[in-house]
Amino acid sequence: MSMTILIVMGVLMLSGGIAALYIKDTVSAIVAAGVVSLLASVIFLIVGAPDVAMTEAAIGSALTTVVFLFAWSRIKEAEKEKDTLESDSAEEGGE
Amino acid sequence: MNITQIVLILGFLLSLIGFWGLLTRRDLFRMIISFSLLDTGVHMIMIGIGYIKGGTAPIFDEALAVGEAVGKVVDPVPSALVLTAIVIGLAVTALMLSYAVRVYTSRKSLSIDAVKELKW
Amino acid sequence: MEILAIIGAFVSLAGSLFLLLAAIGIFRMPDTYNRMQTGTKATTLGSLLFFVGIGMANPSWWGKLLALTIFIFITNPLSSHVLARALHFIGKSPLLKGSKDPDVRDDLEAVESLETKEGDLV
Amino acid sequence: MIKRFIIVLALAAIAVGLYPLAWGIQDAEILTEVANEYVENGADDLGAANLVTSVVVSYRGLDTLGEITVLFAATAGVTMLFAARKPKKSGQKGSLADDSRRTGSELLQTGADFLFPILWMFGMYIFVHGHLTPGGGFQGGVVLASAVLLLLFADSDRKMGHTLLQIAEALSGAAYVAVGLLGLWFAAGFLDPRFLAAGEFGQLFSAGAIPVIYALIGIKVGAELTGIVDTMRRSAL
Amino acid sequence: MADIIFNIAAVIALAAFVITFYRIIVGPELGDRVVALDAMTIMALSGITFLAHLLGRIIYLDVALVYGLISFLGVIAVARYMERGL
Repeated sequence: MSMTILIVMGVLMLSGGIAALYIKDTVSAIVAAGVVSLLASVIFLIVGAPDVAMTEAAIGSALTTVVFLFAWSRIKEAEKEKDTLESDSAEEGGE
Repeated sequence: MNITQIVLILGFLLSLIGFWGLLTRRDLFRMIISFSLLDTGVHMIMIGIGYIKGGTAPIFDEALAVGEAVGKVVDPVPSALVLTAIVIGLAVTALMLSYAVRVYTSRKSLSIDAVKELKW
Repeated sequence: MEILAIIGAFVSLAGSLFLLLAAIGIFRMPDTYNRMQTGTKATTLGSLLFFVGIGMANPSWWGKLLALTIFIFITNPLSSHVLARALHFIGKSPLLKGSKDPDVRDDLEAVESLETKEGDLV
Repeated sequence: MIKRFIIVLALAAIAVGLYPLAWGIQDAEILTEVANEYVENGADDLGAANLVTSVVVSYRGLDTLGEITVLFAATAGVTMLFAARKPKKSGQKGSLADDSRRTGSELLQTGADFLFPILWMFGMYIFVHGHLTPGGGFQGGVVLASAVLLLLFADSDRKMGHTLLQIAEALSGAAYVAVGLLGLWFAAGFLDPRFLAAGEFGQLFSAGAIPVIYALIGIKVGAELTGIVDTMRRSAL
Repeated sequence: MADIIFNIAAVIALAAFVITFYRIIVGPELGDRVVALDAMTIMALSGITFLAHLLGRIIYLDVALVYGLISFLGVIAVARYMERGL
């Protein structure tokens, strides 16, 4: 039974990892990377490492997402500021 | 197929996905996401090495008495190493993200091609 | 004790069926609001039944399972509320554009003619 | 295109190199020598029920000290990178950060106020029970940081006192080293927790100084992660 | 007997997990993905409690406790980002 759960979680984890690289929207990619951490924490639990599973669940799945989102919204703010000030640097910003 | 083998293969494949993203993406944010995937893969390899056949968590309670632990519990040393590595991974990710934000404010672009000074 | 475990197993089975219903709802529902309501309510009930089943099979685990249930009952509605508010603010309409129901179509036209401002509904 | 080909080639080389590592392996039947020593004697030696805690706090305590140093360095780096530009005042031209952030709903604010003490208490529970159940300083610190984070989500104008965070971080770090030195003085070596009585196995007050050390680590990690997150939140570029 | 029914329940919950994961991959917008993430965390909590029952260790429930309290922060973070409040 635990072998079945392990294999299914692993396949989902790999497809989530590939999706995190190929989804166009960056925030969606961040969410997909969070799902990879969720599945990894279940795998850590199956192989008998509950401490690691707890850390991965708390840090990988929640706090990393939050840190990514803070940085991304700082970039969005900088982009908006650039637009409002109408600076001449017409390079493409961000994604 | 056994559990060690599956976990090791999963870790290797996830590391390869992370490497692939790190080498092919040009966007700094995608590179950081790939780095965190690579991180998770390496952690999984380290945990997989410490697994023992039929092993359970190395924590003593009603279900696991002190005297009969040998041969039943997994290796506690990789768990301890990965535990600290995950926390360091978060701090390093935050540091990389602040570099990315600084690059954006000075170059107005998130592409790695915008940073030309160190290119040769 | 064995009979309690069997009853618990059936309760868990019912819970997992609710989880499956939630998954099917998320898979098939047409827009984000519908997906959100099925994904939140059905999973809350399903996880509650699952925990009750596990607790019947292992009677000494009640304390932690109760705490877990309380946490889910606090956090799950909170997150879905914040999510629905965010969806409202980015301008998604809860009404379906291509709906066959005449009442829904009338409501949609009424809403579009009203042109509600963003801040009014807060 | 040639670049893409080289990358594929390099990854294939890595995969071929890793293949024999993964394929022929079987589940191990016995532990390695060091781990066997820990499992056999760890509980009697230190009195902690969680062997991972024993390894993190005592057997490999120096690793943990180095890890906390790395964490501190990363926090300092984040703070310096964001502080290189001063955050603009809210009335100033070009500042968007404070004005345009939408504050959280009433329900979220009430929920955050209600959940904050629960999360805080739960974080304390996690790192005080680090030697009995899974969890410990790192996880408890993360829970404390996320409790503060919830308040920051609910109200985007909330200001945080960084002085308090710095004091907590510095004091807990210094106390951690001081407890380590006490181990050097009264027991066998640096970070040896046995200078306090071992107590009864499985009780809260047992395992020598391990709960004390882990609580200090928890406070330090919580303060540092809160500092990172709040720096990234409030700095308007 | 009880174990067989528990295993059936676990397989059904696993199927629900896989179906929800479909929304993460192809969800047309960010909101759909976050909804799927929210549902997946609750299903993962059920899965973790089942694993604790299967492996017979009460201490694994602590993982579920931490996960249940922390995981909704990710959803709230994404929602607050969507309404530009972060």
